[in-house]
Amino acid sequence: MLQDGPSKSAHRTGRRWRDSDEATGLALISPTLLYALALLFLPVLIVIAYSFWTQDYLTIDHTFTLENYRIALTEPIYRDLLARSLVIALVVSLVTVVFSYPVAWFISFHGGVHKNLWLFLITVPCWTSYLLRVMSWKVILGYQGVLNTGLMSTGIIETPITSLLYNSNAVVITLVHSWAAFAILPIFVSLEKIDRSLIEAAHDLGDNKVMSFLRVTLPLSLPGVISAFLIVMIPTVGDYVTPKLVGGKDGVMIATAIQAQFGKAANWPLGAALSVTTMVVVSAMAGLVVLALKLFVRWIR
Amino acid sequence: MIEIKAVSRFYGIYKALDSVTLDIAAGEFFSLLGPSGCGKTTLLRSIAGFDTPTSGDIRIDGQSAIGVPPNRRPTNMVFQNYAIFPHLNVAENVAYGLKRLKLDAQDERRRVGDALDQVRLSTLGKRGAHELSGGQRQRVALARALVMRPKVLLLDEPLSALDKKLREEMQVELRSLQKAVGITFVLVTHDQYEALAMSDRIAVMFGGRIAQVATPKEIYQRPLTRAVADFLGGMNFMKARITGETATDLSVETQRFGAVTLTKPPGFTCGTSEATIGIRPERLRVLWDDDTAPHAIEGHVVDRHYFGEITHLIVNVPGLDAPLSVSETNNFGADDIPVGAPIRLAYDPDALVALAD
Amino acid sequence: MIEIKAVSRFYGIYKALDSVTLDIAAGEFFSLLGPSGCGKTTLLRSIAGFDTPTSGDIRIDGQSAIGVPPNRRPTNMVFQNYAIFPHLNVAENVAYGLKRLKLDAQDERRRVGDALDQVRLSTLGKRGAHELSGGQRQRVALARALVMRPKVLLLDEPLSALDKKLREEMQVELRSLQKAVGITFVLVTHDQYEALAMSDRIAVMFGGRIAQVATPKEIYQRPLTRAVADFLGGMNFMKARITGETATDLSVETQRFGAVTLTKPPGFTCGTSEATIGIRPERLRVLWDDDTAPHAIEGHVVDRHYFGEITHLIVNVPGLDAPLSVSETNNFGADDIPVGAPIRLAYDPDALVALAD
Amino acid sequence: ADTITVFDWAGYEDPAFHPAYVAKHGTEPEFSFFGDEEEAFQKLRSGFKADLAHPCSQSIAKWREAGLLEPLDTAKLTAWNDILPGIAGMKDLMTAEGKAWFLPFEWGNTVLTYRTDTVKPEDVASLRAFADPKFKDRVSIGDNVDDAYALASLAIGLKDWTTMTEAQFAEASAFLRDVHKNVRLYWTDNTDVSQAMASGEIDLAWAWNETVTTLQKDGVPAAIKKDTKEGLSTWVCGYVRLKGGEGTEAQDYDFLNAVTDPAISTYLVDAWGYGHANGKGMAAVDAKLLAEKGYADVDAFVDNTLFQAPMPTQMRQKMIAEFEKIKAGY
Amino acid sequence: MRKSRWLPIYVTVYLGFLYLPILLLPIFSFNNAASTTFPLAGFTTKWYAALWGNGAMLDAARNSLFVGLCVAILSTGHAICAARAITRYRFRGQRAATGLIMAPLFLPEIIVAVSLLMIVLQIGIELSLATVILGQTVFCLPYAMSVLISGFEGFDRSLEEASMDLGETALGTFRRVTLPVVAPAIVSSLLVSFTISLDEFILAFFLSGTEPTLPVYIWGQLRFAAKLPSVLALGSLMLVLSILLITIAEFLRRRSQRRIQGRLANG
Ligand SMILES: Nc1ncnc2c1ncn2[C@@H]1O[C@H](COP(=O)(O)OP(=O)(O)OP(=O)(O)O)[C@@H](O)[C@H]1O
Ligand SMILES: Nc1ncnc2c1ncn2[C@@H]1O[C@H](COP(=O)(O)OP(=O)(O)OP(=O)(O)O)[C@@H](O)[C@H]1O
Ligand SMILES: [Mg+2]
Ligand SMILES: [Mg+2]
Repeated sequence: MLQDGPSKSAHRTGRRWRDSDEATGLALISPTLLYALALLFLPVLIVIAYSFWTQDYLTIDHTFTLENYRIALTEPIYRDLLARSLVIALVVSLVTVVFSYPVAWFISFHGGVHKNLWLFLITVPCWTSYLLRVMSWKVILGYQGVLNTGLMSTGIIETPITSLLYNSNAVVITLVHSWAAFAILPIFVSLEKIDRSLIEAAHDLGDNKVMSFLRVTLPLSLPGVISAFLIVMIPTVGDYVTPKLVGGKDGVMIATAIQAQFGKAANWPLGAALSVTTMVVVSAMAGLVVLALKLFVRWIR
Repeated sequence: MIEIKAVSRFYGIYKALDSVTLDIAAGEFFSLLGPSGCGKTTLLRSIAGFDTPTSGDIRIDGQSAIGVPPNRRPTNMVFQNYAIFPHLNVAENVAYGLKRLKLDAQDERRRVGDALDQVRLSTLGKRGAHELSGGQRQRVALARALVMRPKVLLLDEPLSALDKKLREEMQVELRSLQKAVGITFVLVTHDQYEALAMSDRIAVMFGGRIAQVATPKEIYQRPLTRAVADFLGGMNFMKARITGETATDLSVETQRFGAVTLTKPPGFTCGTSEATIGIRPERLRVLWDDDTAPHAIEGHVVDRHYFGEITHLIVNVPGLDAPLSVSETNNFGADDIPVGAPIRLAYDPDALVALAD
Repeated sequence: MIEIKAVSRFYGIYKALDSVTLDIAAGEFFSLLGPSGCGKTTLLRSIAGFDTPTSGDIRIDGQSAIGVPPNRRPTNMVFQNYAIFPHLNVAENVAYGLKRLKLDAQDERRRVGDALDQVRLSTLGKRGAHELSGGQRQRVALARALVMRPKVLLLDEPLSALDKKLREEMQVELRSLQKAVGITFVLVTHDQYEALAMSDRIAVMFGGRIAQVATPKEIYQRPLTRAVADFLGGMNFMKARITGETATDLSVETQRFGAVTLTKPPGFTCGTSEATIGIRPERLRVLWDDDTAPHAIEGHVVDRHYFGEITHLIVNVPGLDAPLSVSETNNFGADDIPVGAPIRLAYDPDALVALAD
Repeated sequence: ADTITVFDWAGYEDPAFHPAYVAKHGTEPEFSFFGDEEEAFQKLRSGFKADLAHPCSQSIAKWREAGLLEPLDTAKLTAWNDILPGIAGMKDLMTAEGKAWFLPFEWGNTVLTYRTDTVKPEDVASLRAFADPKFKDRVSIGDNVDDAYALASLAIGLKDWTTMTEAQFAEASAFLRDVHKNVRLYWTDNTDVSQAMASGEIDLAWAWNETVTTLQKDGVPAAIKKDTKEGLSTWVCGYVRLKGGEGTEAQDYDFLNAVTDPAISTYLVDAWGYGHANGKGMAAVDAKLLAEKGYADVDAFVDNTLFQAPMPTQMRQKMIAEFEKIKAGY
Repeated sequence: MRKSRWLPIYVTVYLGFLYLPILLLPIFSFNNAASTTFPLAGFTTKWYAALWGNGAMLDAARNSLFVGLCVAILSTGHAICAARAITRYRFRGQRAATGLIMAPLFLPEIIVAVSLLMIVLQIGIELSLATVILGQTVFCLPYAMSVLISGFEGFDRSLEEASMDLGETALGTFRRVTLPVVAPAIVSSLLVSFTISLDEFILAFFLSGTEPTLPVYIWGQLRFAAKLPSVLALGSLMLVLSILLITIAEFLRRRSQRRIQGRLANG
């Protein structure tokens, strides 16, 4: 993958390979890469290897088998869980990105000299323990929670709404809340780089605010949107704590199942196979989302 | 078409525009001229709607434009820094504004093609924005505005990155476009020749204020102030003693150009005993060998600058405070006159102008 | 000082530089002239080290510079797009390169102050990079390079955003700086006058190739090809029948300018029966009333363009393929000759040149 | 090392649990914390070294079979013989394969807990109430397989789950599926369930006895029902010695003896709401306090309880797999 | 750009959404009941007193802050190099390298944790906060990378060229031009990594020895409902502390700015 040696183009220009783009790039990335390689090579290997083995209670059988993948792919429970996880992850990331974008926009365009202050303001809520935030949401969304009490005292509802907590809605709300900062930051970063005169030029050519946003600002901030999407979506698929805490009966997601296999159920191979399957499906979906975003942006212009 | 009324613009305490008042007629080719940093771009941006004046009013087509967003103004602008969309190629950049008009594809393609032809870029339609040279970028910016056929076209130094030949072609193109379609042009330029050659009227600005608004010929031949005269081409200045003064005229006695009567510029401080008068270098003509002229002065060449088409001679005339600058086409051999040679210069007394300070 | 040897640069299959060979002497003021997109910036970037030629060699001070990073070359560059550091103010931008020299604070401040003075920005030292007008940015870029006093200064259209007066001041400044410190200048410009006025030598480029390298006067008066002649100011072209041909000379018979013998330009295709000859508009002089001249032709005015200092007359001469363009200073009243009036033009047969295609 | 490392639940580093140890050695032992036994198990299996650990009854077998444990020398344990008889009677818990492995420390009950303002005691006379459609969406049971199958076993009338047959397993699972229809949430920890109950989210829970203590203290109208037809369940946690610990054996035993000292009992019951495994200690605790905390007649409940004794691993694995499915709605 | 009327309103509502759950923490931390329900049971400061007595939890909080800071700096530092290499240079294996660095985003955390623990123990490193930092850094890399890649993408290269041209070395250019210009991305990356580390549990659990981080400790505490209020008190304290810190930082920034401006006015 990373063999060195002079490249063809370097020969032609007569430059030493040491000075080439390739060498500089490799030199720059190598500390990080070596670090990741040292620490991540084994995990990756383990996941892949385990997924082809079998386990009986405490002992691992090292004969190659595809049985785990058969189970992972055909058992309706895993299929449904995967589907549910993907839907939730998609909804969460979509909602997070859509609702966070204006805030990122606001900070970048109207933040003035206080931009860093704003960024801190956005992330401070995440600095209290995650468990406490979840607990707070339970207090807010609960049967006699802040929301229900509020609504009842204003007379909008008679009896407490029970569909607020312990279902997918609660999972989505809690996740959106905890990932908000992670969506705002990359979008903010890419908005910061946009040359403001480009937006002026778009206005000048007849676009109203919405159109100039769709045709100039959005395409130019796409890298940020994409990274926000991925940062939110991928970990969400792998999250098992939030669903467990606020998801109630619906709270089982694929990650819960994977976690159980690595934990109590003590079936690492099945867990590994489920992980690999999930990984592939999630990557594919992430790719699709990125593609869809790019197509959308292309189509709009 | 465009009325600018006492518009001021502060950046903090810095006054970029200082109560500017201007009327630009529909279909007029209007140029803004002035030194770097005098507020030209600021004024243009105020007209386009990107900048809101701190005070004053801007009316377009009789309606106040304050508060009207740029996209609802009948203006299009060519930005000084081009503002090419980096995510679009050349043709897409040019087609940007058209997309909203929902033309059919063929129509749109034709208009984009025409605009690219006008700026001589028809072969580069598929180039990415970052694969262009400086001049090519500028032409894309120009095409992008031209293709919109706006009522008012605001051009912020649209040709500054082009070589003279191409610039002249573009000037002709712009001029003919304007005549054909009747667009109002407001051109910011730092190139006097461009302004003189293309404009119906020119406004000269200094430090956020308008110094003079007039037709090219008038502003060139009858500049009101020393600064305007100096800014628009060279001018030989000298002091003259005032011998008589009426409401409109000024009789002065000069060191070498005799006694003349000149039009008094508005803004001239009355009651002073001295006036500044000036004569353009090209209004001084070298007298060869036996040539004679009714009005002539003598001196000798102290320096010489070659400019291809013309040569500038710096001539020391005894009795004058400063050497005279003379511009002469190179048809006789002005470029060969040796430094130090004696020289005789003919002039027309009508070429002298009195200037306010 | 700088030897450019058969340098080519491809962008994909597009040839931005096509085996360019040039020698630039130490202390020389060298200009690159050419139409937009001809490869000037690319060549300059190759010298500075930002772009590696696809083939060929660049030697600076006798050493091959291929592979030497820009910071280890004795060159400094003024970028066409300025490249002002957005996070630094004006003074910090200018001081950027000095920081590495570890001067004492006072020395540094003095040098920065001097450079800002040179570009007339001494009052704006504390301004942020985004609070500048276009011309001010350009001057910051210039000051940032000047302050370094490099051996070689590469200037990519360094004065394009400045008005004429300021540009001329800057030209004088650059010129005197060069004389005082002995810097080698390589200037890219699209302004012929600038190139003619300032340069020791000029290279004219077309489409990635060098068309001619010569002193300003030579290149203006003896252009080798039609393209060079056309690019550097106007030229009246006409066909002439070849009546005799030696190794160096060409005898031709023209329609209206009689039979003349001209120097044969290198690259002239031998053995053809027709040659292109040309005469500059300013080498044609209007004959007034009773004036006479040994060589004259007659025609009538079909158009007139006013340029302040000079007027261009377009004169139709029967028997010529195209009307002649005549440039005349406005001292006699060329700007008042009515369109349609008959006119007589004097010329000097020496002003005619033969051109390769 | 001059001190031992105890791999423990967070909170158990409480110095009041081992005053004797500190008195003798002058320093606190080192603590390393876990929040979940399964993760603790994985960490130990990966090679993490500590001297003592604090698992609960259900994990013992697994830990032992994985070879993580060091047998105990009962002679060095002062309280070994004072362990409450009910706990000491659990099969395969303290001793197995003829060796001692586990020294119980604290225990509690999992018991039907309900809100007295919305639920009448007669409605919950049987544990089958958990599956009663009347309580749809008003029920919570623990998100842990032991408590869940303890409930199910009791509901189908089985008190000793180590003898569970296939048919009984199927019946128990079916019961849990019925319960699942009623479940609003599977609680993960005590905080979870007490908050849900306090906020009126649920009316009925299969919860630890400390839950109701917390709730009553806050004035929430909640009660436990120990005398359901089927009874309740008892769980127990305690200390084991780990292989490869770097502390000295003497220190290990000093710590073990310190935590099972009868003097600890009152503090454990009062401040933490758990029962102490030392029978003598419990007997010495003020009766009023015991009653207040729900440990009134320590001996009486033994008859009506399902002890969460270690069960054959195969059955347990099946339960785990089945419970995962049940929770997911399958 | 004129301000729209709706945007500030929206941002306010959004901030409300972000802060609503957080503001409940201080409220309940003074509530005289163990369960977090309305109506409130009365005012008390006993939870704070209890917290004060809970040295282990305070230690855990301190450990978490330390780990968070180190992880933020380390992973951002690493990610700066990597993101720069990926956006600026083309080299073979680029995709594979990116994939590997991004892998923790996709891998089940427990596997990463278990295998890291095995590696660490194999090498014979003592488990400590350092090992936690080691592990969390690799875990935070993908997040830092995504933020920084969007920061480095489309960076105006001529700025770096100008710097090189003025004699600055590649490294100096990076420090004096590139970093300041992408400062927003760096700040964001630091914030993201810090935040992730602060809540990360599995790696922190597996890789810590006898010094737990806050999540490890709190997860264990939640077994006891009665301990919750102390955790709430701690959460509130941390909230107050971070807001205090930011206020001080902002105050200092303004003062130094005023001083600079003062100098300008004098000089
Ligand atoms: N990255 C690139 N990819 C493809 N073509 C390019 C790229 N950069 C420049 N070119 C092309 O190379 C040619 C030479 O560009 P260069 O910038 O050297 O022109 P120039 O002479 O400086 O023109 P100008 O006077 O307009 O600045 C142009 O036609 C340009 O379109
Ligand atoms: N954002 C700003 N903050 C402070 N001063 C500014 C700002 N923008 C422009 N200026 C100043 O306002 C004055 C007018 O700027 P403007 O851009 O209108 O000049 P200009 O006439 O277009 O000059 P040029 O010919 O150099 O482009 C300049 O002195 C400039 O420094
Ligand atoms: Mg401007
Ligand atoms: Mg260029």
